[in-house]
Amino acid sequence: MANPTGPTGEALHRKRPPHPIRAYGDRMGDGGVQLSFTLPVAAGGRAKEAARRFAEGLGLRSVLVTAMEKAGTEFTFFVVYGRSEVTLDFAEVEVPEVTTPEWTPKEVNTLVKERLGRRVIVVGACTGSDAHTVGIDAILNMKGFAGDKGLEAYPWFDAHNLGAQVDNQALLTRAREISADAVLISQIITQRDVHKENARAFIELARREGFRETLFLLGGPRIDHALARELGYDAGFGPGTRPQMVAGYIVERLLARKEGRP
Amino acid sequence: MANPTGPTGEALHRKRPPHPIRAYGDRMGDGGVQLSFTLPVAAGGRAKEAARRFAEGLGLRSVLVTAMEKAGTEFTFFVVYGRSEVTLDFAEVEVPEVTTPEWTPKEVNTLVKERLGRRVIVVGACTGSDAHTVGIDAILNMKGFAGDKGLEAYPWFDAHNLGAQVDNQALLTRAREISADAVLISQIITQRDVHKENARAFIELARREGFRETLFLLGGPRIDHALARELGYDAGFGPGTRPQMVAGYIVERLLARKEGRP
Amino acid sequence: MLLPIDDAAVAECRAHAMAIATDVQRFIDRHTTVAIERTVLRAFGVDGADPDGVPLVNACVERHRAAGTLGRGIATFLGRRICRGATDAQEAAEAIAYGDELDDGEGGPSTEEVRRALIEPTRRGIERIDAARRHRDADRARLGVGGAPLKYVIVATGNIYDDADQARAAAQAGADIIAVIRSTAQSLIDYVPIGATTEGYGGTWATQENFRIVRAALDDEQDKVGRYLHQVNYSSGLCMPEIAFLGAVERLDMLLNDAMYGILFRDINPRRTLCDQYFSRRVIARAGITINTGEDNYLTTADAIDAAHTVVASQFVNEAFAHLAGLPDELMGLGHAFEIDKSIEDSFLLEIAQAQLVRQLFPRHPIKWMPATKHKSGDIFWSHRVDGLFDLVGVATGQSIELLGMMTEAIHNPYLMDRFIALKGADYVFRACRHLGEEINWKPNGRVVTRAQTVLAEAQELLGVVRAEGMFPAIARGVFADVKRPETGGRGLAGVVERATTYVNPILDVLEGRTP
Amino acid sequence: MLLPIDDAAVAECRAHAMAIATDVQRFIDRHTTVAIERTVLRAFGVDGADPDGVPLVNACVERHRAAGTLGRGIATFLGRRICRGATDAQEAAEAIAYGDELDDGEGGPSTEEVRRALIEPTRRGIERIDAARRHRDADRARLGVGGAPLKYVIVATGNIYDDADQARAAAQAGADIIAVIRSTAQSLIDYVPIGATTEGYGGTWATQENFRIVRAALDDEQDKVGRYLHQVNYSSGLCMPEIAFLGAVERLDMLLNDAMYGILFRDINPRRTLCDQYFSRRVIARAGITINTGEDNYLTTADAIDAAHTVVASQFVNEAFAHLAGLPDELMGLGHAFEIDKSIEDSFLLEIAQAQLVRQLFPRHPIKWMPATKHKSGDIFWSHRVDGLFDLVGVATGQSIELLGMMTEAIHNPYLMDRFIALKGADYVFRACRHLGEEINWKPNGRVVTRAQTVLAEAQELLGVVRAEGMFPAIARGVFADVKRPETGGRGLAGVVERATTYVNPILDVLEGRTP
Ligand code: B12
Ligand code: B12
Ligand SMILES: Cc1ncc(COP(=O)(O)O)c(C=O)c1O
Ligand SMILES: Cc1ncc(COP(=O)(O)O)c(C=O)c1O
Repeated sequence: MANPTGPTGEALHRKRPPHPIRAYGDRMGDGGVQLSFTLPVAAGGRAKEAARRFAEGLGLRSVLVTAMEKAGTEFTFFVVYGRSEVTLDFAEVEVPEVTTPEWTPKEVNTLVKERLGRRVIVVGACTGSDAHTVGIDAILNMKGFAGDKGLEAYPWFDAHNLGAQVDNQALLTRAREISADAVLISQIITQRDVHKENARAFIELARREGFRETLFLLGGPRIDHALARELGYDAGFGPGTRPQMVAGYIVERLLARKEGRP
Repeated sequence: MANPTGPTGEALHRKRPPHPIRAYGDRMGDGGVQLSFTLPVAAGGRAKEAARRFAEGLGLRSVLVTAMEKAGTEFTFFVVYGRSEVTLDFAEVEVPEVTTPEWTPKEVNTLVKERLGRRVIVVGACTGSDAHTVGIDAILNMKGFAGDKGLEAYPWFDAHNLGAQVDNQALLTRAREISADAVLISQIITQRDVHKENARAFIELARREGFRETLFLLGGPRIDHALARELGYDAGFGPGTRPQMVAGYIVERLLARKEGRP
Repeated sequence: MLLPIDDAAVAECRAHAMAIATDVQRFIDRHTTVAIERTVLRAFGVDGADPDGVPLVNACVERHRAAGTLGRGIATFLGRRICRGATDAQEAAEAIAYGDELDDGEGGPSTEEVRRALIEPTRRGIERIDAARRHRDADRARLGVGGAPLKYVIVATGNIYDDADQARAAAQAGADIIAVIRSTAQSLIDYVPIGATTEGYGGTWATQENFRIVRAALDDEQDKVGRYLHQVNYSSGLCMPEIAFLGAVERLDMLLNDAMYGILFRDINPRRTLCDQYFSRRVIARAGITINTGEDNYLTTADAIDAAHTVVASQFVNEAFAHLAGLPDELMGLGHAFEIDKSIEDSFLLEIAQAQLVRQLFPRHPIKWMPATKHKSGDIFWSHRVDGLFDLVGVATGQSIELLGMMTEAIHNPYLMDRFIALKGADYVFRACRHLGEEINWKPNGRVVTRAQTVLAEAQELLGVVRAEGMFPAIARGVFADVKRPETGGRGLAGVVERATTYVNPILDVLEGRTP
Repeated sequence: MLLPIDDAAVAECRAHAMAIATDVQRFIDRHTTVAIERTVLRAFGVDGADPDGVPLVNACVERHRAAGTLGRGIATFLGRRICRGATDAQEAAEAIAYGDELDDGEGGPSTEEVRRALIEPTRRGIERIDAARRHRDADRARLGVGGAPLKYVIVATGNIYDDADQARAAAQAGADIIAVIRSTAQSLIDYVPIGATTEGYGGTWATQENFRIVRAALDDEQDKVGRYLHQVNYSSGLCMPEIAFLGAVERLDMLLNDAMYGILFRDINPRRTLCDQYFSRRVIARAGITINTGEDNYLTTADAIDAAHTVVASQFVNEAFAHLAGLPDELMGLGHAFEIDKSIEDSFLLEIAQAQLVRQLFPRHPIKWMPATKHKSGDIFWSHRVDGLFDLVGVATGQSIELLGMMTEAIHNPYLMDRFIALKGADYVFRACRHLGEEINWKPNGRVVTRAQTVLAEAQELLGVVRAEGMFPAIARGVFADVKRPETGGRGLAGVVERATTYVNPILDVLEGRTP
């Protein structure tokens, strides 16, 4: 069984040798990319030329407008191929990633029982006007996700799922009532950044209400750890998250705190 | 019956009111575009971040990496959406376009008979190592294209189709032998710009060999009038060209010359 | 294509479903709701809002609800005001809403007088529905309707003017049906906003003015494209009957209309929305609008293989509800979907079995065939391919209304180009496979036949169980969509009011075929 | 899926085809070609080139051709040099090519002595083929082969090292078969280039070293992915038998091998390439390589509906040619394609009919199913959808080898991502429709059945006509692919040489089953 050690937040920036990369079409370094878009003009020779210039405006060279389709009297749809000259140094690309211990549910339960000595209390909801519960259900409910049971199924967890369209205030009130160790928030609808606004508003409210110790986890198809951190959460979880990862993360954090690790 | 008048080459640059346009995703001006590409790195958090930065390198904002797929151990395929800030003034977009008179085959024949008074002689081929004859056949052969008969079917045309893989020199020799009014060249293969090189070489050879009067037409799926002009041809014809358009163009040019029009 | 299906099993399903629905209908017939009463006011021509945007119909109804007198029907009070001298319904309603005193219903005029006073407003209200229907019928007869499956796409910019532009573009690209998706959570608000709107999340507000704007665009466009263009909006939610009425008079062609959707996916109180649904469907039947039901949604929360029979069972119940509300089969766009996990072997066979089963069980119904949504991914190329097989099943099994899949389903509300790509793709598949359905006989006792028979048998069994326990308890224990909704939970229960013996509702009288 | 097909008609097609092929075979048996003779030298172990890159085998053969003595077989002259003291074939060949004097074949040693001198070189040459075959068989047995349809993709970067990288990536993404497309117009050059190459147009040069590089990459990769990986290259063209031999010893799994392709699409002389084809197929049969024929190409120049029967007729003839060259059915990857104009109603039904017909006519043959190419467009989304239906037909009709369609077919040689997208899409369709074929019975006398029967009847009639007129005249009058090729036109006729009565070719003797 792995030992809960080391930092769980951002990976450390290690020094790597330079590693320049470009897009790969058919040969290393050719920069080949595909693009599609609509321009609000009628199809025709000038529209096609506009599409070409548009692609050049994005820095593409050897632009090939391979399709020009009338999508409406005043809208034209284009498919374009071109070569980009953008070169990145992959060695410098670094992202904060959540480190989730690779513990089985059984290991998690044993750890909680033996090292924490009390049940872990979590509460989750899909907040705001968002009614997409499938994601939070996958994490919290018995049924789980892709064959991996949800936190409800863990004997040493006490999991509360408030469901959809839950008000930020209502969620916090409930978290206080049950003395939750972790609050899990799911945000699926992202149009015009509604997820960010709502998620940020929740944290502000929590700070105002004096929440200090509670772990705040954010999840959803457009969430990643970096964004969650930016919005003030402890961790973020994106598509494909399995309940096990979440359980592991929470327990690791609680143990670290209890045992005075960072 | 329309009269063969006016300039047939580049359309005149008319002054238009400014007309700024951006890509249209879901709302006017939002700049929404779709992009896909491969980066030569293994899939993972850093690869995804690299994809995001790559898209930013193309000037996109609100970048969403919607798919990251392992296309090989060291290749990752991405689908990305983002907003581009490129704005074009559509009023300034101008392209040279071939003006092809809207004459029916019957009208073309009558014009040749009555105003030229002799048969028009054309010779065509798919040149270089290119063996794609379907395009040139569509223009020259009886069968034609999309229900529109080829030049062979015109009583007042004398059409020679030399087929595929024809050497530039051989084509010119033949053109001289039959005193061709127009030479039609098809170029389909475009890898590493082989079509441009070969097409340009043909014109250089023709100039060296003293061809002055003959019309040179270039066609193919990646040819447009602008490119053909650039390569030294009288006109260029792209995808969807119908034989009628070609016949009309040639006759209009011959009449113009005979009648001293530009 | 025909699957061998046991007629007796089908008949038993229908019998169970009618028993289930009739049981609920007894509840419905004893109750009214704030939304129903607001609809009555709208039918009488009451319109407008106070400076805060609270619609007059809400103010009226709320006042009587708070006073505990709504059980007599808002028509009672409106009629009384007219008898007492209000020049028209609007003035009467204003008096009810903003007047100093609230009529307690005691004393004259007599019910007889009240009823008489309402005859003309009732006639005019119904005539607005009938006129809209005649208008639509004439347009359809003149222009003709596209071939089946009809191509249905959504627009959802949030701005009604962008929606109208995109609706036109979609029509130009081949769409037959344009649905304007509502702003997220509009179904949870207990009033209908007013006027043209340009800000919405994930969709555009459903308002009478917005309906008009889109209809005008389609009226204009349909002459150009030479085929009738349909407009769709959503009525499920707390304002179901009101939106149905607004849709009826604004010539909407289809309405998403399903209490079960509201209960399961919006946590709307079951009693409330089932009452609302009944009244809304009476309006819809009169208007000749096609309903779209939402069984397809069950497969987003429940597994599409395990829960396939719950979709079929629910369709039978929904059919029974619709029959009880006077809707003919020809207006029932029962919903189902291509939602099986795409990684499963032979998923295509299971999808075909389900699609063909539903087609055969509901042969005269304009079945609404929904695309894959949950098992889509951000890989648009893969998703587009999934939609290709979906289109093939749609045309091969002869679905009536096909909501085209979008390759960006897992990403965003469709871009204009996404819709174009979907329409062009569907055109190809529909044409290339035009007569595929006629060509195929399924292997007897093969995978497809067996699957269809199994689903039907499971549906039959489930309907028997639900009939025994009752619809409300079944919903409460999570039979549908794996979602549990108790009879007295959810939003809007306070808006359900028992009808008094003196309940007056002349609009309902006409819709139910009585002389008011 | 089975279509009712008239066995008698099929038998008659085969009889016609065998008569047609036998007639041509009489010509073949009386001739040899420069390419055949070069192959003989290669089999004897002759290798290398002069400083200008002219291969030694070319120099040898050309010298005797120019001298008019090639009709005795290059083996005669090689054997004579060995008898006269050359230490091995290589030295003998160098003497032939660069020696001051050219042997005119007069005087000793005797034919008997020559033959004896060649026994050991012949044995070693054949053993190289046999050893490669054993190696391949062992690898296939150890690793197993992917399920049908096998997923076939092309790589064509021009640079063999990029090709190898992309071949690996394709295998990781699910490909079973990797074809390295040849550089444009390699088929027209009358020698095989040497060494690893990094510059090609539209493809990569076919060289022995390039075959090795890709095979090594696949050998390495197949252990990681846990299934056997196939390599394909092209032998049609002026070097057909030589490439067949190089492919045989380098363990290629499939070779595009079709004289008709060279004649119609490359304007190679019919006599020349039919002779070459025969010898190449003898080598291929010995090597256990699967041929891929090119009838699919006919539908790029001729219409896929009108000319469907020409594909079938040509397949029967190709089968007969292959049988005459000793190839078993199990090695005949006859080609056909999904090339019907996509704008035609019911095109999908016609495609299914054709695919299933071909499947049934050639039941043991590893049929090669080609995607739409001509009716693709630069709209990659639309093209990708077309490929989805293509994949469906492929799995439903049980095609053996499926060349995956590329959404960028109308644009460029596939990008790495295009291949990935195609493989992922095919995986979905193959899995989702795994047993679809088993489930379907076609409506008797329906569109599909009628179409298949019509195509077969037309093919039968055409074969009768071609039998009467002869294959060369039929090709000359444009029966196939709408392309006319006269018997004495095209490239390479000068390389055809009548065999002398004293013709010696011990390699052919072994391949034809005689003791050399
Ligand atoms: C199912 C679904 C619905 C169902 C929801 C049922 C339900 N009870 O959840 C119904 C049919 C009701 C529905 C309705 C609507 N939907 Co919807 N829906 C979807 C759909 C098809 C699938 C979502 C899903 O279930 N995914 C599966 C789950 C398992 O994945 P997940 O949510 O990403 O969760 C995983 C991870 O992200 C993570 N995770 C998620 N949350 C959390 C939280 C924590 C703490 C952690 C640790 C992890 C975690 O773990 C999960 C397991 O790995 C998507 C399209 C799609 N394919 O994505 C559209 C989609 C999300 N819906 C959309 C819209 C617009 C709506 C509506 C607003 C439409 C309308 N105007 O009417 C309505 C209203 C709903 C509302 N107010 O929220 C849009 C959102 C657009 C956007 N980007 O903003 C989408 C993308 C469709 C589209 N292209 O338009 N929808
Ligand atoms: C048919 C075809 C073939 C046939 C050709 C048969 C024949 N006799 O023509 C065969 C099977 C032989 C073939 C072989 C090869 N092909 Co090819 N082929 C195609 C295919 C599928 C269709 C081309 C076609 O017929 N289009 C239909 C005609 C009507 O359209 P068109 O040519 O554009 O012509 C129209 C206009 O452009 C215009 N026009 C054209 N020429 C002219 C000339 C004049 C004067 C005028 C006025 C107008 C005009 O009018 C026509 C009617 O509107 C394309 C893919 C595609 N879908 O485009 C690949 C394609 C062109 N082939 C390709 C390749 C690489 C090859 C090979 C080199 C592959 C190989 N390495 O083995 C070989 C070798 C051929 C060679 N040396 O040239 C590539 C080219 C890549 C590139 N961009 O360079 C393509 C794009 C496929 C791909 N994605 O890889 N091919
Ligand atoms: C029957 C039905 N009603 C309504 C809706 C949408 O409702 P809302 O506007 O509440 O999101 C749907 C969406 O799928 C539906 O299926
Ligand atoms: C049978 C056959 N041989 C060869 C080729 C390719 O030959 P080349 O290298 O001459 O282009 C093809 C291409 O389609 C083919 O079908």
